[in-house]
Amino acid sequence: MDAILLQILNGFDKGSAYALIALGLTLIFGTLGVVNFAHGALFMLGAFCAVAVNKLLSLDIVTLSETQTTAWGTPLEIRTPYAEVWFGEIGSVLVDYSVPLSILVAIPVMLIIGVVMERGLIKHFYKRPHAEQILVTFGLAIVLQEIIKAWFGANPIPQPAPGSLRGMIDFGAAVGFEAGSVVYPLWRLVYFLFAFVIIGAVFAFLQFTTLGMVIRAGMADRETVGLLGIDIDKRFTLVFGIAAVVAGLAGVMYTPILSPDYHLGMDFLVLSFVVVVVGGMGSLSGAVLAGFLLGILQSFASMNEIKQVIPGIDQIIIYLVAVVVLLARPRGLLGRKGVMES
Amino acid sequence: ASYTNEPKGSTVTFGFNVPQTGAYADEGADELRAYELAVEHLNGEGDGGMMGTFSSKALKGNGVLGKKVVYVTGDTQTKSDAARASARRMIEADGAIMVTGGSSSGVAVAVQGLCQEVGVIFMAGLTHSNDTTGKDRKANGFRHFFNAYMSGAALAPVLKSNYGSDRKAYHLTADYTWGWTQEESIAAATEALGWETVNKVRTPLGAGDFSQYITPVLNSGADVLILNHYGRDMVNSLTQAVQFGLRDKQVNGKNFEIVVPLYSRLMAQGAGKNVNGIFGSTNWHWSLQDEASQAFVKSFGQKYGFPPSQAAHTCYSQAILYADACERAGTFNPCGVVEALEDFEFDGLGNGPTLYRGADHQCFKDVLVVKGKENPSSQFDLLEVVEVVPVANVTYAPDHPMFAGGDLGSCNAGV
Amino acid sequence: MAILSVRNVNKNFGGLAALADVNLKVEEGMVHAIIGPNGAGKSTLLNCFVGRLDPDTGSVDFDGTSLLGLKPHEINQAGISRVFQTPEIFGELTLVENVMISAFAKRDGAFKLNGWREVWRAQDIHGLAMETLSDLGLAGFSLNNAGQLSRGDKRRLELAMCLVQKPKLLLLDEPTAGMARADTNRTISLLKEIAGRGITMIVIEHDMHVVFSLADRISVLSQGTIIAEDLPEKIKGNPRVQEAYLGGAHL
Amino acid sequence: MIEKTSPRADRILLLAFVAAVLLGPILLAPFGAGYPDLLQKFAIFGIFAIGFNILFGLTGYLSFGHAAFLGVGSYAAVWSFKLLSMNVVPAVIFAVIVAGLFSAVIGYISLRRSGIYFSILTLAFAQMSYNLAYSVLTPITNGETGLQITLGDPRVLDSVSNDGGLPVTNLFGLAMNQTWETALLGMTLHFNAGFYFCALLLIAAFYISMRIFRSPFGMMLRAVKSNQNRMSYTGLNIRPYMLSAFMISGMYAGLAGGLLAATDPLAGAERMQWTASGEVVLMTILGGAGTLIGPVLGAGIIKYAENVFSSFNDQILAGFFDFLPDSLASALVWAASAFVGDGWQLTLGIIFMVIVTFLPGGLMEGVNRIRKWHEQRQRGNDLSSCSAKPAE
Amino acid sequence: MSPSAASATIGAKEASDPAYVSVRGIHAYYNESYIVQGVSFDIREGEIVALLGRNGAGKTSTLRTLARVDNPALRQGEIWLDQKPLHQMKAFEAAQSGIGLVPEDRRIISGLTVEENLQLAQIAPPKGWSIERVYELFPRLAERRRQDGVTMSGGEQQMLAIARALVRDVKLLLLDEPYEGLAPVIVQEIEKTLQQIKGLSMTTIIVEQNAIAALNLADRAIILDMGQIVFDGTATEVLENAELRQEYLAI
Ligand SMILES: Nc1ncnc2c1ncn2[C@@H]1O[C@H](COP(=O)(O)OP(=O)(O)OP(=O)(O)O)[C@@H](O)[C@H]1O
Ligand SMILES: Nc1ncnc2c1ncn2[C@@H]1O[C@H](COP(=O)(O)OP(=O)(O)OP(=O)(O)O)[C@@H](O)[C@H]1O
Ligand SMILES: CC(C)C[C@H](N)C(=O)O
Ligand SMILES: [Mg+2]
Ligand SMILES: [Mg+2]
Repeated sequence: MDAILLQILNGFDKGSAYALIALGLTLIFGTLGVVNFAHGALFMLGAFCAVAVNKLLSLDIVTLSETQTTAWGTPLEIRTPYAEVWFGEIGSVLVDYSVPLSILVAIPVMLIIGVVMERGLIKHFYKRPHAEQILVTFGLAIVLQEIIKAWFGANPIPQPAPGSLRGMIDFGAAVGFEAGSVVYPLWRLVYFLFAFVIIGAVFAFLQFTTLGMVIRAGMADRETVGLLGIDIDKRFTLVFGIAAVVAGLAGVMYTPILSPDYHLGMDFLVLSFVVVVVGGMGSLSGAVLAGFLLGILQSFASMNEIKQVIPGIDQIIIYLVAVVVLLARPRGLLGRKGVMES
Repeated sequence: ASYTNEPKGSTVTFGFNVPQTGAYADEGADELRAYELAVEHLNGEGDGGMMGTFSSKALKGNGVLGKKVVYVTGDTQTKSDAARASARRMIEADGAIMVTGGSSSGVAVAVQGLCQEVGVIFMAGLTHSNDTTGKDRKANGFRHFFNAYMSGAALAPVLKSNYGSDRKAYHLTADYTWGWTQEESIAAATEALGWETVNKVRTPLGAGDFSQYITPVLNSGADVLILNHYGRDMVNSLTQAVQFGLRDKQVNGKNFEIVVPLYSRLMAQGAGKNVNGIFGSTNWHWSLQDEASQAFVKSFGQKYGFPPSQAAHTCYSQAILYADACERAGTFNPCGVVEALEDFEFDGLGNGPTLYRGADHQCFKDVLVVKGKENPSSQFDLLEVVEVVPVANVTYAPDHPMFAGGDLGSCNAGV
Repeated sequence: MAILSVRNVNKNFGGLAALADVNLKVEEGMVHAIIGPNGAGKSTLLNCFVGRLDPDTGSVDFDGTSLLGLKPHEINQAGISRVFQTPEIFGELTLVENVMISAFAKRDGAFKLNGWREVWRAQDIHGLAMETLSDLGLAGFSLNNAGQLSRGDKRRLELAMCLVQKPKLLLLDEPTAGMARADTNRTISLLKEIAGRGITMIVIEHDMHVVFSLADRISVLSQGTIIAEDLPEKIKGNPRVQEAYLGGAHL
Repeated sequence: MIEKTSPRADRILLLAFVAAVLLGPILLAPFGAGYPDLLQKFAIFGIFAIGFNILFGLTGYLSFGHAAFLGVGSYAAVWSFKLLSMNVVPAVIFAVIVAGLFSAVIGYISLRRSGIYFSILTLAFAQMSYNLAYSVLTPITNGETGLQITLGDPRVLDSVSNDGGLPVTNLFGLAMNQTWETALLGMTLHFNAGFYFCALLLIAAFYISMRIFRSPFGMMLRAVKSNQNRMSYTGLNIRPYMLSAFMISGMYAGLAGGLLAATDPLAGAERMQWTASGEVVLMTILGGAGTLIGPVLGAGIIKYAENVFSSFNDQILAGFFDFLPDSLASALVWAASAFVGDGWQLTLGIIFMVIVTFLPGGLMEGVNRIRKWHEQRQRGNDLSSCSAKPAE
Repeated sequence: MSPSAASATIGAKEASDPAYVSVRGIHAYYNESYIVQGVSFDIREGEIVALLGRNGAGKTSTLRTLARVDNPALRQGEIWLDQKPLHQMKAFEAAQSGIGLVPEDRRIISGLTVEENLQLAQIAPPKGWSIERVYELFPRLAERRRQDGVTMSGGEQQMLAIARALVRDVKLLLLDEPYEGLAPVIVQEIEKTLQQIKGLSMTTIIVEQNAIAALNLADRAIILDMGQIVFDGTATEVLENAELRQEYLAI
């Protein structure tokens, strides 16, 4: 029982990540109709915002040691972080909290990246065939990825969660289990809550504002919306910016769970498309639902009891579920008619 | 020509086939640095590095057999197909006389097979699977790096002395060839100590988040977690295992422990503080104090400003060993080289006296057991060597069951 | 003999009864017009004949066999062709290709793995297509992409695609909507000529000039039910029709 | 004239294609691409892309799982080498048949949906195949390492006993790795048996695709892309048309996979990964989806970048800039090295973006523009005397 | 050049007041096909102009050019509306400056209900009638307010398309075949509505195949052929000129 509860928690956690990525993607893909193969790269860029902030905060003052030398004979470099030199105690707290602090940096940075990307490139591709959108965004993803690789290398770069959020909490005791039977890392619960807040905020923004309606209309027929006096381009840019921010924040907060490297985005890319499509094109709630569904099923499929019955099921469960859902429901879980069906 | 790509002019071409993209790109970059250094030394430039300490004195610093060494490079992408395509380019278009490098066993086996077919020598880079010199061994292929069996054999006594002989181990294993041989080797070695294996769970390659595999460990009754992962998988599974509090746990009245059978410094860097106090094995480490290792670190450090990784070390050694074999054989003919390398005994390349065993083309030398360092003095100083396990303890018979089923065949000189 | 007979057809959309107990018999060789106010259910009824919609209850028989449950292509192969209210054509293909596809479908059936002999070798089909196009005054554009046509021309192209199949029953949903007067007149004479060849037609039209020039019989649909069915002259005089539909329009 | 293209233009195109392919080893040598492995890859991926284009270019159905058929073809061929004979003919036939059957099954299911839903279904099947091939199916696929021939294989039809070396693939005795080399203008030309085997099949594949494009069947496929609704009301059953197209392109992929194994007897699981499926999509779009030649060009560019750009290292770059003063040369080497060697993917990414941004419709669009411009200039010259009267 | 200056140089056609709408030599292309070939005309405030011509004459293209949509592309010429240079604007800016196009294929937005379609039209300024007032004019729409706009019958969609223009405060209304596909009663209703609008003296260009109906409404008629103006005069002039009617309108 506790094993199952733990897997449910794992599922929610994975689901939060999938849902957040899919949420951003579905804004661009399910709503604007652009097949954005650079979405994974946006997630990756978000993660590297955290890396960069951490790097900046722990920038060192280098002094050369007079006594010690390196193994190859040059004087040893002694490094002390600026933050500590300047702010002392507070400095090291800043370094410790670099991941959550990065959110403040990631929001404007990702917004700018999103807007620049849309204005500079994507804008010209709304009316182009999906295939060409794939080519250009895939090209962009590779370029972004290679730039990150050139700066930060190919190796994963660890980003610890703040010390106070690093521990475990006894989740089982809270829900009436034996104390100590279901303990769960605090940061993962933080991630789950964070996802919840972001998803709620995006929903509120798009569902309860007329902007949502305008966006939907613009996607169905840009020209007519323009004829009604609405500057749809501006709104599309905004949506793109929001999507980039959502992807970026998902990336920032994920770094303590998964040490980021330049390839991180590609690993999530295919998965996020699957999530969006299983959720149903054009449906935000579908994407979120599918994210959690796939997360939970994936966790369960990895249990030894199940793997023993069906070997390898944990490796294909996502795709298997995708096939079953798409065959049973032509438009995914909550898809709208006519979106990207031809 | 009497053999494939027989060098006709004043130069001889080596093929350096390393991962330049994908998860192991950093390893690949380090391998390439080492190769470039080796070429310098072979051609008599620079300080000569380990050529000075190497027990064979056949190399004269004027290239190989009087021909200047030049090289071509390629990207394996850590994919068998791409690695073979790249190797074929070197052989067919660039006239490479040998191919070396790589950073995964799959690639090593695939490229080794190719080299056997076309008749050039393959000097493996990073490859740790038993199969490379086991069931997939080839006459034209040679491995300097150690293997999974050796990791197990070297680690077991250290684990026993630190963690006792009454332990319950839980394995998480990367679900592909290398992972399986690693799991088999370490399980056998620990079971021989009296440890019990609670469970062996396969995880998909590149799973990213391993939480769904880690939570079952929590209440499984196991008190040791063995991570048969490498590279990114290892970085992630280790980080997450620590995150799930495994290291703070008490099970069966003992401290819960984590073991990573195969370590590398680059991985340790990726896992950060999480490696503190965790045991594993490695082929070589730059903090070794023997004369050869010191010479290599000095040479490499001066050129690049940081110490070499084990990947760099093994690749450098392979290049030197190959050149030396040619020199001693007096020919680049692969069959001559094979003969010169088989059962070749040498010293002065960093792991003490070493044998290139003729029966399977595997090097036998001391293996290092290392531990994540508590208080690193620099970003490179992440592992400390706790024990240098003598070669005798890790040697096995060529027909050991974990290596059985292979056949070197005969050397192929092509054409 | 009735070639098409519709009995007790009902169709609901949510709470809306789009068709309520519709009965209709279309005699072979006749031009049968269906008129009625917007939203009366005319297109819905037509959709029930061609497999686009399945009626909730009732039956639709064509030439003695039931059409219910058949797929659109099977219904077409049975001899029913249709012109849509908003033109449906192959926009990226040339006009002549549009018509040839239709002709191939007639000759080769619903599927033929005809992947080796080039299209240009099928001179007979090509000739037929060109003939039909010139019948409709489109021959001059035969190599243009159909998507670039003006709307009136698209509709004529669609008509050509139906006619080339020489269907037993031709369903026309507002065939002259958006056509210039001259073309409307030409289309009327063309359709008359087709009717003369014995092709049965069901025509939905709001243009009374067209309806009364063509129809042998008229059914009037209003709010999902047939409120009148009779000869054209009788319909003109029917007060219910006057009120529900014509509203005193000059004919 | 029925179509905008004339039979004569097609014949010229075909002849030019044949000539270019057969002279490949000579034409490509100056670009450093004239060695057997890359020539074979051009031909093989050309076949793959041509087949993909029959599905995607004509019907607009974007399969994101075509690599699965390539992989299955490779496995089938290697198994044929292991069990039957090292002769490439049975291997290739076997590969095509197995891939055809596999695509029939996947196509039958996936074609129940269209648009993005179809793409994801094909992707899901291919990823399942890949993941299983990598792990659970190792007894059949030999996992990560890939399926290779070994000395211990049964090979029931091959009486040839081997002398300890691995046997080589052959066409009734003609070894696929047989290469004749000659020197021309300081370049070495490689005429390789394996390449010519692939090249003949490439030409056949091209010719078949040309016939399909021009046939009523091809026209029906374009109709599917244009308006499915109209199509079914015209009496045409879309499913069998789509399934045939899907299977044909699956068999092309199987042929390509079989040839990969025939020229280099190894079948790796990563051949089935989504990145491999994505690659053929990129090849087709880059060259120009729906054009006859485009996909072959696209395949060429991507394979060229992968194999040649990646091989440039500082040593080679320094050679290029030799003639410049030292400081300038080393600055250029530094700048250029970001785009080649381990930066080759950066170059590829930039190529993708530039081509698709400036040449919607892919490379063939560029070719067409050049041709149009040329024609206009010529017409301008011809008609300069009499007043031009544009035809209506 | 200011509009007054423009018309001043053209001559003394509209002697005293500057034209409210002034179209000066517009040329528009679909890619390379040259469709609108130098069309110029002026319209006074409150005037209703019927734009007539055969299928493919370029009527729709002219209206679309005035509304500044991307296709066809305006390559040359000027369009002034109430002193504002529409030729320098994008479609949405032109719409905000008072252009309202009711397109021939209605362009109801799928996925949005009837009411949402109307709300959408009210988002950008300038705001016109209230939605309630529109519902009074078209009770049919009120009934269907929650229905997905595109599932409505053809006639209902046409009403919605006109309604969408009415909820905006349109200075120049462009109607592309507003009667097409409508039952005679509805045509009469819409004619009535348009007469009302005429009473509000809203400037209007109406394209209609039913030339008689259009001319009943219009003050003036322009006839297009092959993308050029072949006639510009009063409605009565057209009705009286049999030759003109025969040649271009077939009535
Ligand atoms: N899919 C649907 N969902 C809900 N209501 C529908 C649907 N299709 C049609 N209706 C409604 O059914 C009624 C009949 O529509 P239909 O299209 O058959 O009318 P019609 O007689 O052809 O009208 P018109 O002459 O204007 O084309 C209309 O009120 C329409 O709104
Ligand atoms: N998208 C397009 N691309 C290319 N040509 C087009 C396009 N749309 C229309 N045309 C061409 O432009 C010309 C004028 O078309 P337009 O639609 O303006 O005519 P119209 O007068 O409105 O005709 P109708 O009465 O049939 O609606 C026609 O010859 C048509 O073929
Ligand atoms: C890089 C190696 C040391 C480990 C690698 N995974 C292998 O297969 O051998
Ligand atoms: Mg209708
Ligand atoms: Mg028009």
